[in-house]
Amino acid sequence: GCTSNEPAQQDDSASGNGSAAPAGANDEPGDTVTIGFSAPASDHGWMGAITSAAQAEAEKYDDIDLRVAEGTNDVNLQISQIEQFINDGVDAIVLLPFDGAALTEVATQAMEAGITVVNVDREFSSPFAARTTVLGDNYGMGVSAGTYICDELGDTPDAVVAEIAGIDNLPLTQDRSQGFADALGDCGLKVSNRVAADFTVQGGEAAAANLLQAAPKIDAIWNHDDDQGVGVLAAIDNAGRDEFFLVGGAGSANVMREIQSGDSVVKATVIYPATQAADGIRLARLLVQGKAMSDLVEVEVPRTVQLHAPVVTADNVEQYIDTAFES
Amino acid sequence: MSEHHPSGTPAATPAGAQATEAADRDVVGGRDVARRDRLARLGFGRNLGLVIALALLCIVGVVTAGERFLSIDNIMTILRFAAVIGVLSVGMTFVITGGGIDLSIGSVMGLATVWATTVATQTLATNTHWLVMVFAALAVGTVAGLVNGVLIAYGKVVAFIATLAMMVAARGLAEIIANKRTQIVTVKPFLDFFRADLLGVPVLVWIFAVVAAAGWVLLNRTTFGRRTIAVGGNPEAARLAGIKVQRHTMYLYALAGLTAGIGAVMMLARTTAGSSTNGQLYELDAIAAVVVGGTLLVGGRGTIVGTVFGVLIFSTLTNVFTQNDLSISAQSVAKGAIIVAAVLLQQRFAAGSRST
Amino acid sequence: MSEHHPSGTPAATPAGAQATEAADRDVVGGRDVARRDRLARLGFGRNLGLVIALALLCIVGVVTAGERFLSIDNIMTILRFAAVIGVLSVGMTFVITGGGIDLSIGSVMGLATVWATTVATQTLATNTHWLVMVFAALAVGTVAGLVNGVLIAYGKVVAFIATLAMMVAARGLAEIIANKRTQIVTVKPFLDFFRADLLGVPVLVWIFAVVAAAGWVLLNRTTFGRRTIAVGGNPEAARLAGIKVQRHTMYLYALAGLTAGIGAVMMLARTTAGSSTNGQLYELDAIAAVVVGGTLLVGGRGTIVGTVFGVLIFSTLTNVFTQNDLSISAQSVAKGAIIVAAVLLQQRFAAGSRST
Amino acid sequence: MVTEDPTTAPLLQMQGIVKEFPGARALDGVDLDVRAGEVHCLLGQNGAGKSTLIKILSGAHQPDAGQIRWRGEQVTIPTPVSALHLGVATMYQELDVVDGLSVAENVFLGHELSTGGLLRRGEAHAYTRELLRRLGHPELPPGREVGRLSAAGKQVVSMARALSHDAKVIIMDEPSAVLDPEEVANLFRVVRSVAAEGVAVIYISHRLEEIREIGDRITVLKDGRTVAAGLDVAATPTAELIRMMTGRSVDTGLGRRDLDHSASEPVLEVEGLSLAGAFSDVSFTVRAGEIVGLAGLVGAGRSEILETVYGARRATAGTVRVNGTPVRAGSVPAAVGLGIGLAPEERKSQGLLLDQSVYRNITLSTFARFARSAFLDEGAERRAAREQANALHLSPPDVDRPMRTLSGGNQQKAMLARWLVHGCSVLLLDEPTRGVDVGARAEIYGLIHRLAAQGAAVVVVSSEIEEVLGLADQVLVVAEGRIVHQGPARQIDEHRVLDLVMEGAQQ
Ligand SMILES: Nc1ncnc2c1ncn2[C@@H]1O[C@H](COP(=O)(O)OP(=O)(O)OP(=O)(O)O)[C@@H](O)[C@H]1O
Ligand SMILES: Nc1ncnc2c1ncn2[C@@H]1O[C@H](COP(=O)(O)OP(=O)(O)OP(=O)(O)O)[C@@H](O)[C@H]1O
Ligand SMILES: [Mg+2]
Ligand SMILES: [Mg+2]
Repeated sequence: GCTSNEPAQQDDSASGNGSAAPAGANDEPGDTVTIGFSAPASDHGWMGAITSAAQAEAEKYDDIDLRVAEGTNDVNLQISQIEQFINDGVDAIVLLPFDGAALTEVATQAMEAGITVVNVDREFSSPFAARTTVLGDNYGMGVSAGTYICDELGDTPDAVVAEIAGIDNLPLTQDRSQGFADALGDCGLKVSNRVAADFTVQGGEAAAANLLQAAPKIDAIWNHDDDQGVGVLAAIDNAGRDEFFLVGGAGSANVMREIQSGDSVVKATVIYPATQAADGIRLARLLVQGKAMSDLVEVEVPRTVQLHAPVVTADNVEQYIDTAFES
Repeated sequence: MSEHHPSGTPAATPAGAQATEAADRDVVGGRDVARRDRLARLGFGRNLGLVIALALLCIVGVVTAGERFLSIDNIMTILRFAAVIGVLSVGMTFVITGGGIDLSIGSVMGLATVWATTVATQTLATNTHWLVMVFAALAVGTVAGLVNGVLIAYGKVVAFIATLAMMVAARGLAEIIANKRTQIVTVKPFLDFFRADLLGVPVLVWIFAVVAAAGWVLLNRTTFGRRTIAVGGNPEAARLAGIKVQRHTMYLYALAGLTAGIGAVMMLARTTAGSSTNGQLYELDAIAAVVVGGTLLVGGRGTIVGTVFGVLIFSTLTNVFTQNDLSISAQSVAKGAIIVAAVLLQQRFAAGSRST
Repeated sequence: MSEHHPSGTPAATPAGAQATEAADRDVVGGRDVARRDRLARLGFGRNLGLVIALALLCIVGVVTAGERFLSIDNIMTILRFAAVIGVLSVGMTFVITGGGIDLSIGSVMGLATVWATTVATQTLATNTHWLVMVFAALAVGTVAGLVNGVLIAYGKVVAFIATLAMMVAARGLAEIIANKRTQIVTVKPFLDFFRADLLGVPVLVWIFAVVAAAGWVLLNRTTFGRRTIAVGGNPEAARLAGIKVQRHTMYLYALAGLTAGIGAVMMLARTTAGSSTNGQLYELDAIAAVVVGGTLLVGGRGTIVGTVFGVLIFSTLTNVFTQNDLSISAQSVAKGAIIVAAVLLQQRFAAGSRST
Repeated sequence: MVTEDPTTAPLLQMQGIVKEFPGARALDGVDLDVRAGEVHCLLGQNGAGKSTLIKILSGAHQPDAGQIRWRGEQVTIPTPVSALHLGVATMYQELDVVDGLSVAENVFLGHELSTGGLLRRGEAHAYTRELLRRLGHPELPPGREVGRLSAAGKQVVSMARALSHDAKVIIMDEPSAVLDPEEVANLFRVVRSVAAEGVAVIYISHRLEEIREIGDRITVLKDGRTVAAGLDVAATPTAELIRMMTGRSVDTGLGRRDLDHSASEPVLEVEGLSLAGAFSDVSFTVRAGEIVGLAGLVGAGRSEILETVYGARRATAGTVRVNGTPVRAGSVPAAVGLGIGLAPEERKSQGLLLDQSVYRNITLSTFARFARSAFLDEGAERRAAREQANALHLSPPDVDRPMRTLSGGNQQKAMLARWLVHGCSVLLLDEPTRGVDVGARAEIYGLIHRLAAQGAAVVVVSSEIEEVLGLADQVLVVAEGRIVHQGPARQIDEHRVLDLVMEGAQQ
C-alpha cells in the first residue's frame, strides 16, 4: 500500500486543520511587515512542512515580506541568524528554536530591540522572550497516544507496549515519553521496550528492526514520528510481524492513507500540527499591524496558543487527511 | 621543498612515534616468518583478536538475551543490519588501503537514494524496468566518487578535505532534490526483488556477501589490488615503478562511490524510501569498522576479512544493546569504549602474530 | 591520522615535482630567499589566497546586502558567531600541526557545557563564585583531551579512531548526565560577565582574540610550539633530539581539550544553557577551517593566522548566505564548493609565495 | 698496542654490548674504546651493527647486556637527553632534521635557548651563524626553513647541531653519503679542528679512502661482533680491513673499462633535453652494451636528468628516443613500456614498499605481465623473483620476507632485480652504491658490467668520481645543469673532473 509522493497539497494545508480561514478585517492589507523566520534544519518531513507551510502562508499576504534563515541544528548559528535579523531591524521574528532555552537570551534581546517575537513549538525559558507562543502539545501527544492504547488494550493487563522515540536528547521527546508513560500508567500498563531513533527513515528502520527482534511478542507500538515511521513500517514488513497495532505521531498523509486502507498495522496517529509556524506568521503579522484575532479574541492576540493533539483513527481520518503533510 | 625521510617509510607519515616503533618491531630476522606470514594472510593470526571480540560479544548476547540471540531470525536481523554499512566499508577499505580516506560515502549514499526515487526516475522505472532505479543509484554514487577522485588525484586536494566538501555538498544537493521530503518507493517489482529471501537468506545479505567476496578477490588476487597496496604503501615508489598513481587513486574513490550506490539500492529496499537523511554518519561507522578490522589508516595494508569482522562486531553490538534495552546514551559510551578496546586488542594480536 | 598523497602535497613525498622546482640551485640552500622567508612568516605571502578569499566574500556581501553588511553590528555578529569555533580551531591547529587529528572536540565541548551546568556545579557556583563553572568546563575538556592523548601517545591507538571513540562516548556521557534535558544557566554573575561588552567588543570576541594571540605566541615563539612542529614533521628526529614525543603528543590533545573547555564556557555564555547537543559537528568545521587556513593535514607545518582566516571565511560565508536568504541546502552545496576552491586557491598562493 | 698513559686513557669504553631486536641479534658482544681528541672510525658491512651501536651510545636504544664507561666510570644512557648531558652528540645516518623548522630551530631542537618557554631567537640566530661560519657555510641564513635546503645543506644543519652541544664525543654515521668531494673536504676540516680541541669523533663510512684520510684508529664490526679494536689506521692495509669486514678478500679495484661501442646500435638517444630550473640542453647517446657515467657535484642536476629521461618529470624541451622510438614526455609507464628502468636515488622512499615482501617489490613493475587477465599469478611472480634473487646472491635468499628486513645493499640488489625481471634495454642507476658496503658494492659493480655485456644501455650517476670513472665507458661531467664535458672514461681522471666542475660552476 504505498502511495505517490506528488507534492500536491501545500496551499490548503497552510490553512490549518479545519480552523477558520482568515476572514474579516484582519485580511485587509496593511503596512508591509518584515518577518524573519528561523527553524531547525528541515531534514525531515515534518520540519520541512513547517517551513514550507510558513512560506506558503506568507505568500498569501501581499503585506508580508518573509526572510527565511533556513534551518540549522547548531544553536550557535541560529543565535547568529537572530542577531542578523535584529541588525536588519525586521518587524517580527517567528522562531522555532532548536533548543528553546538556548535561544531565550537572543529572543529577549530581540524583544528589547522592539521586535515582536513569536515563539513556535519549543518554548523559551523566559516569558519575556516572546510576545506570543504557539505551542504544539508534546506531553499531550504522549497522553493521546497512551490513552488510545489504553482504550484498545485496557482489558489485557500484561500487554506488551513498545515505544519508538525520536531524537532522544530533545526535551520534546522527553515530554512525549512522559505523557505516554503517564497515560499508560492510568490503565495499569507500562512501556516494556523503548528504543530511540532520530526522526529519519533509516533511523526508524534500524531501531524498529532491532526492537522487533528483542521483543518476540508485542501488543502495541507507539512511534513518535511518522517520517521515521516509513522506516518503521518497512522493518515491520520485513519481519513479517502483524500481531500488534501501531500508533503514529505527527500525522503525515502517508500514515493517514495507511489508516484509511484498513489493512495496515497502523491503526491511529496523533496529530502534531505542521502548521504551527504558519500560524506564527499570521500572528506576527497581526501583532505588528496592531490587529487582534477578531473572529476569536477581540482585544489583542493572546500570549499563548496551544494546539490540540487529536488522535486520528479510521473513524475520523477523512476529516484530517486533506490537510496532512506529505512526509 | 623536499623531504628526505629519516627512516624512509612510515615516516612519510606523521603518524608519529607509534608508526616508527611499530615499524621497528616489524624488522624481523627469522626465516620462518614467511610461513607465519602466509598463515596471517589467510586471516588466522591477524584476525584472532577480532574473532575473540566477536565471540565475546556473542557470549554476552546469549547470557543476557538467551537463546533468542542465536536464533536464525536474530542472526538475519544482525546481518541485514550489517549489510548496508558492510558494503560501504568494503569500498572504504580500498580507499584507506590506497592511502586515502572518504568522508563522503554516507552523504553520497543519501544522495543516490534520493536521485533513484525522484518522480522522474520512478516513472521511468515503472514504464520500463526497475533496473533503471538501480542504475540511477549506482551512477550517482560512481560519479560523485569520480569527482572526489579527480579532485584528490589531479587537483591535489587533501582527501580528508575534498571528501569533507563532498559530504557537505552531496547532503545539500540531496535536500534540494528531495525538497526535504521522504520519497517513497512506488516501484513494486524493485521492492519485491530486493526485499525477498533467497534460500532463506535475505537478498540484502546476499548482496553484502557478494560485494565482500568480490572485494576480497579484487584486493588480494588482482592487479588492481596490488596497485592499491603499492599506491597506499609508497606512492612515489609506485609511480617510479610505472604505476599510474593518479589514475588509480581516482579509480579508488570511484569504487567507493560505486559501493555507496550499491548501499543506496540496499537502503531503498530496506527502508522503502529515499531521503536526504539516509546514510548520515555512515562514513564514520565504516571507517571505524575498517580500522577496527585491521586496515592501516596510513595505507599500504588492508584486509577485507578484517573489515567484515569489524562490521559484524558493530552490528552485533547494537543488537546486544537493544536486546538488553540499553539506552542510546549508554550505548554510545559503551561503543566508544569498545572501539578503543577492539583496536587495542587487534593491535596486540596483530603484533603478536607478526613478531613472535 | 596521516595521508599518502597520490602525488604529494609538498611535504608528503620526497620528490614532488613542484617541490623540486621551488628549490634554488645553491648547494646547501639558497641566496635571497631569506627576506621572502621573513615576509612569508609574517603571513603575507602565505595567506594571500585567504586574504583574497575573505575580501571577495566581503565584496559579495556588500554588493548583495548593501552597507548593512559592513555595519559594526553585523561585523560583531560575524565575530561572535566565529568565536566559539575559532577557539576550538586554535586547539585543533596544534593537534594537526603535531601530526594528529581530533574528532572529539565538538562532543567534548558539549559534555563540558553539560557538566558545568549540572545542579551540583551551579549550586556550588552560586554559593561560592561563578569561576567554579568555568573551572568545571575547563577541567572536563582538559581531562577528556588527556584521555585522548594517553590513548594516542601511550596506547598507540590511531588518533582518528581514538578521538572518534571519544566523540561517541562523550556525547553519550553528556546525554546521561543531562538526562536529555537542557540545563539552564542560573548563575547570574557568570552570564553578566561573559555576555558583556568590553570597549564595544563582546567579551566572547575578546576571548577568541586572546586565545588566538596566545596560540600564535605558543606556536611560533615558544619551545612548546617549535617542538610541536618537530613532533608533527619528523617524530623520530624529534625523539632523537631529546624531545619526549609521547608526552608532547599527550599535551597537544590536552590542549585541544582545554580549548574545547573554553569553547564550552563561551557556548554557555552565548546560549545560557548546557545541552548534550551543543557542538555537534564542530570538529569538522574546525578541521575545515584549519586546513583551509593552510595548516598541513600531515603535520609539521601550522599557522594560527591562517586558521583565524579560515574561521572568518566560513562565518562570513554563513552570514552572507543568511543575508541573501539562501536555503541551507544551497548553502551546503556552496560550502562544499568553497572549501575545495579555498584549498585550491590557498595551495596556489602558498606555492607561489614559495617559488617566486 | 694501546699504552695506558693518562693522555690516551679511554674517554669512552663500551664492553660486551649486546642488542637484540625481535628476530635479530644486531649486536652480540661489541667492544669499543674511544680516546679524547682522536678520530675513531667504525667499519663494517651493511647490517654489521654500526648504527645500532651508536644508537645505544646516544641513548636511542637500550643495550640488553654490556657496560658503558665514561672516563672510567660506569654509566647508563637511558635517553637521548642523557647522552647529550654526558657529552655525546650524534649525527644520525638518516637525515634527522625537521623540514618545517628553520636552520637555527633545528640546531637548537630539544635544547632551545629560552626564557620561561619563550624562545630567545636573536641569540639562537647569532650562535647558529657562528656555528655555520665555523662549518664553512656563512652564507646559510639561520632563519631559512630547512625543508628548502638540499640534502647536503641538511647535513650541514645536522653537523651544526652536533657542534652546538659542546660535546666531548661527536658521532657521525655516514655523513659523507650525501656530500660531494668539496663538501667532504669541508667536513674533514671541521672534524680535524674539533679533534684538535680534544673532542673525540666516531666516524662511520663505507668509503675506505676517507677512513685513510681522516681516521686515527679503527674498530671493525662483523655480524654484531668486534673483530678488531683500535687498529692504527696507518699501520693497517686496506685489503686487511676488507678481509676483516667481509671475512674474505674482495677485489675493489675498479680498473678502467676500455671497450669500444661505437659500432653498436644507439639504444638511448637524448637530445636537447631541458627542465626549467634544473638543467638545460642535455644531449647524449648510449649504445648497446655501453655504460655512461654522469659525474658532478651534488645538486648539479644529475638526478633530475635521469628522472626526466625516465619521464618522472616532464621535460620542458627536448626528446628521448629508445631504439629509435620517441618516448612520450612525462610518462613513466611509457618509458617503462619501452624498456627503460630506473633505480632511484632514495631507495627507501622512492623505490621500495618496505612493508611488502621482497618478491612483490621485485615484481612491482611486472606483476601485471604475469597476471592472467587482471588476475595475479603470484606463483609465477615468486619464481621469477627467486630466480633473480639467486642470480644476484640476495641474502637472505628468501623472497617472502618483508623488504624492511633486508640490509641496504640487498635492498639495492632487489631494486636491480626488478628491472632484470622486466628485461630493460636501458637502465638508469642513481647512486647505486650509496650506503652499500664494500662486499655488496663489488657485486653490484659486477652486475652492472654483466648487464652491459648482455647488451643493455646503462647510465650511472654517482657522487664518487672514482666510481663513475671506473664503471663507465663514457663520462659526462655535469655542472650547474649543463654538460660541460663528454668523453671516454679512460681519457680523464678525478682531478680533471673536479676542475671541469669548478670551471662549469663559475660560468
Ligand atoms: N629497529 C630494529 N629492529 C630490528 N632489527 C634491527 C633494527 N635496527 C637494526 N636492526 C638490524 O640490526 C642489524 C644491524 O643494523 P645496523 O643498522 O646497526 O647496521 P649498520 O652496520 O649500521 O649497517 P649500514 O651500513 O647499512 O648502515 C641489521 O641486521 C638490522 O636489520
Ligand atoms: N626534492 C628536491 N627538493 C628540492 N630541491 C631539489 C630536490 N631534488 C633536487 N633538488 C635541487 O635540484 C638541483 C638538482 O639536484 P639533483 O638531485 O638532480 O642533483 P644531483 O646532481 O643528482 O645531486 P645528488 O648527487 O645529490 O643526487 C639541486 O639544486 C637540488 O638542490
Ligand atoms: Mg648504519
Ligand atoms: Mg642525485
